[in-house]
Amino acid sequence: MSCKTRCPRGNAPGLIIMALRSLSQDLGYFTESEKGRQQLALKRTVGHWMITYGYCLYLEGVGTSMHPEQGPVWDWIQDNWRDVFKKMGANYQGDGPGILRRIPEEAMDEIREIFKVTGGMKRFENIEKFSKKKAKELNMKLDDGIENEYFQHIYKTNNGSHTR
Amino acid sequence: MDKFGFTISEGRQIDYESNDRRIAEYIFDREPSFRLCIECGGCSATCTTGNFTDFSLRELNILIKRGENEQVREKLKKCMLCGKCNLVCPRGVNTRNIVVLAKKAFQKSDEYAI
Amino acid sequence: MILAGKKAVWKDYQKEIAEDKYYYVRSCVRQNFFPGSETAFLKIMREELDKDVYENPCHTSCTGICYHSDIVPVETTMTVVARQFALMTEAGYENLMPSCITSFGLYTEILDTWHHFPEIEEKVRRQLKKATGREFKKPKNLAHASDVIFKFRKEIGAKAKYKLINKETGKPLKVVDHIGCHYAKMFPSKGVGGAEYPYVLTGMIEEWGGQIIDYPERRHCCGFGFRQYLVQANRGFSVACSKEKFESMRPFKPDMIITNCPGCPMFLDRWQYVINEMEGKRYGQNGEGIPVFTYEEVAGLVLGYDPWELGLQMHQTDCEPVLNKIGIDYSPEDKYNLDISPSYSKKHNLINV
Amino acid sequence: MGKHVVVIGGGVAGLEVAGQLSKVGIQVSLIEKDSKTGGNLNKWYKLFPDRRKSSEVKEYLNGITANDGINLMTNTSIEMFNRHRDHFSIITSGGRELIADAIIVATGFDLFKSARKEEYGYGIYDNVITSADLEEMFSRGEISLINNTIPEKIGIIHCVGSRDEKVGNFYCSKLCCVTAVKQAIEIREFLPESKVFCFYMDMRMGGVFYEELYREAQEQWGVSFIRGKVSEVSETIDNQLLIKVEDTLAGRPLKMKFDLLVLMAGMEMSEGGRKIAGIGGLRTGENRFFAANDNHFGSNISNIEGVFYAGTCTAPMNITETISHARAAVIEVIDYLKDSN
Repeated sequence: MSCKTRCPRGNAPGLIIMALRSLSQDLGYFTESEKGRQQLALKRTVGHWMITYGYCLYLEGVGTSMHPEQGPVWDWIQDNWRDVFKKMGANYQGDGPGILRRIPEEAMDEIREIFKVTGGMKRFENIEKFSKKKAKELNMKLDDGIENEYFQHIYKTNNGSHTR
Repeated sequence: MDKFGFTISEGRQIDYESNDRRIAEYIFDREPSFRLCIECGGCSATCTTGNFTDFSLRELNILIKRGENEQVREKLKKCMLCGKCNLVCPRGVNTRNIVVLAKKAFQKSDEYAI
Repeated sequence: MILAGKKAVWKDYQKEIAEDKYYYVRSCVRQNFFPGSETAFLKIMREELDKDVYENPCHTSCTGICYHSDIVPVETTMTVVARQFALMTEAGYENLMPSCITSFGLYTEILDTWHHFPEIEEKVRRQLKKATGREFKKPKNLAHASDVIFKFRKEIGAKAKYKLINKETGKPLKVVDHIGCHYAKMFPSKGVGGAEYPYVLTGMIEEWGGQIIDYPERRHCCGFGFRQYLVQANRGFSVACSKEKFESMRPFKPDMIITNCPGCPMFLDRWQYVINEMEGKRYGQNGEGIPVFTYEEVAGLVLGYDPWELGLQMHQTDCEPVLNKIGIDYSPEDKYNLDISPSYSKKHNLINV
Repeated sequence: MGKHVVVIGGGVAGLEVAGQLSKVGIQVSLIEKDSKTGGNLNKWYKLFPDRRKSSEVKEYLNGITANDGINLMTNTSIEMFNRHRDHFSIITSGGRELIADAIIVATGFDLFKSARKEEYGYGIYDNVITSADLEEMFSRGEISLINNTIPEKIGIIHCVGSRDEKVGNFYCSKLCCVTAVKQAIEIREFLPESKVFCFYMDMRMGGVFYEELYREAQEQWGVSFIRGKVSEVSETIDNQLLIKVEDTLAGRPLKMKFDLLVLMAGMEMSEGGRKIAGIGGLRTGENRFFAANDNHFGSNISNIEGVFYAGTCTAPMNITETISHARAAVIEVIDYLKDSN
């Protein structure tokens, strides 16, 4: 969002891009581009964690296979997740306040209800629907989760022509 | 690319200080009118090659001044030297001669020879 | 560099920060990568500064990362944020204090949008009512957690056991401050010191004895960019941003980096590891990396907390160079010791969680 | 005619008005807040488009005002003025009351305070100066950096404080482009080894001989022009100034280092003018300059009968336009005084 600070005519190009991306997902055009197809990767990671746990990131079990750049210390954290977080004063999956607490089910119901009422769920369904259509077109397997061919393809492919 | 699944992207910034501007100096010395260019695009508008390829004489002039020699060397090859651009230039720059001189300049240094 | 010029700019951006009675909302990134920082933050606020900080267990993420990844429509985010306000109103608090910079930017942006388009606020009120039956009042004061630590930097400095000073040379540590993009870049008046020369971290460092470095790429983004990192194919762009910063700060020989956003310390820390692995390049002095800290970690160190309770062992780039320069007495052999029995912490008579 | 007119502001417009009024026998009181007249002209060394010395214009203005028909009151400002049926009563900062038949406001302009454009680092980084600072260096006869060395690479940044919503000035102040070209030539003249780069959004060279000056700057002096609005300036470890800009015509971001940066600050309504507007209830436009009664045939007439405007207090103008505008104000005043008796 550095563009907003600089525009002498008061525009925010970043917001325009966000509006266009929203539109392209609602209309299903996003699967036509390499970057657009990646929306499924986001929906099935941060999107999934949000409506399941109430956190955008819920990283126990998300190791260096998907994120090798996190480095060896992250492997140690993953291997000792509960003890590390207890040492850090977390209330991991516990009731009441605290770090990475378990958010009560009725709170999560409210969140999911908000997603339904405001079109959040609709967009998730859109992303899945058009991705499945594109996967069939590219005849790549796409079933749930992240281990399938289409997901790994969009997660890893970069045609290298983006920085002329 | 191997271990982490990506390569570090290169910046697209023109680093003015580290570019080599001998080609530009060579042209400025032999075609002073080159200084008059106001990058208005009249030449590239009328340019025949520009109509069929991504060649733009206006952009080429700028890349020469900035010392982006790699790109200049590639783009130079597309110019047919027909000289239509000279007729259009509102500042009377001998644009055709700039391309001729640039080609000559590149021939001189073996490292850049076309 | 003429410091008076910067001081004049800082004077223009005085920001109102609540005195007490804060409603704390946690950060997804900080909870996953720097849990020790949030624990230390609450310990400083409640025990050192004896402030009332309330945390409602039913509060959730503000959906910031999903919103900025464009997978969640803006109205969904606005309604979730409205629910956060509702929980705050219900708990009887008015001073919202987010721990995450992206949240702070999002709350600011939403309040500003509602200010200019009241009809959107009305629509969100209806949607929240329909979805959850809740009502809400807008926060009277919105300040980021780093604003609050900035506000009480003198009180913390007064209790300091250590200063950010090199023990041998007696000279102040040279510190690079990195401010999260969503802190002031979208709304300069909402950041202490404005968007060009933010003062929120500089104020802390000056108060605790360090010296701030102004290097050309200071304002450059750390590279998180949400989609640029979350999807492996784009990470080359993300690491390139941090690399741009490291190349630019290297000549200034910084001793450490301090940040106020939860994402930046993780990236500035991990990308040093990746660049070294891929290009064999180190940006610190004598072959080390540049240690990266959250402002809570720095406050904790200054107050004498045990580095391993602060969570410094969770960093990929070793922080020991700074601990040794300041002269903090810590036990290197306990770095990966996960024992939290009282005897362990009594041995260090420091923070016991 | 035995009439008495008070002229507020002793700059180019004020002096011209006073001189012309005294020529036709009208008694003038010229109020100037500084210790001497000349206003912004005093700060300028040479003038575009022909780079004549500003002292020559000063001599002309002193010449036409060197007569006893003008009561010059320096170090004086206006505290209050109000309109009665057939005259104005004006209270000066010295506490004196003046009775006048008409008032001509010629409060001129202030340069935009470049420190407000924080990202350019004026007043924060050592070698970032404004066009006014550069003119002072010209008049002192030396261009040097803070550490007294001679700069080799000099950057000139256009549109500082103009055409910029972020600082609340939407308008173009018209004259910074030609000033930049003039100063670029003067730098090249002073420092033959120097390299000068101008960063512009549009080269607005609309006045007489301006385009010719632009051409001369390129052809004879080798000044480079790069189209792009500089986004920020920062200081490198060896005290050079690094700028970030997009070379929009090459479509690529550009990083360049300079020894000296000159900011072309735009013209704004002067502080004195704003004060007078407040005291007298004079209407100002969205650009905060005095709002003329009519854009085509009423540019000297204010919203209060008997109060007239002259010069850059109504809009950015060069000296030629300022003097013409001042003469037009005198005709309006004479016309007005003729009707009222």
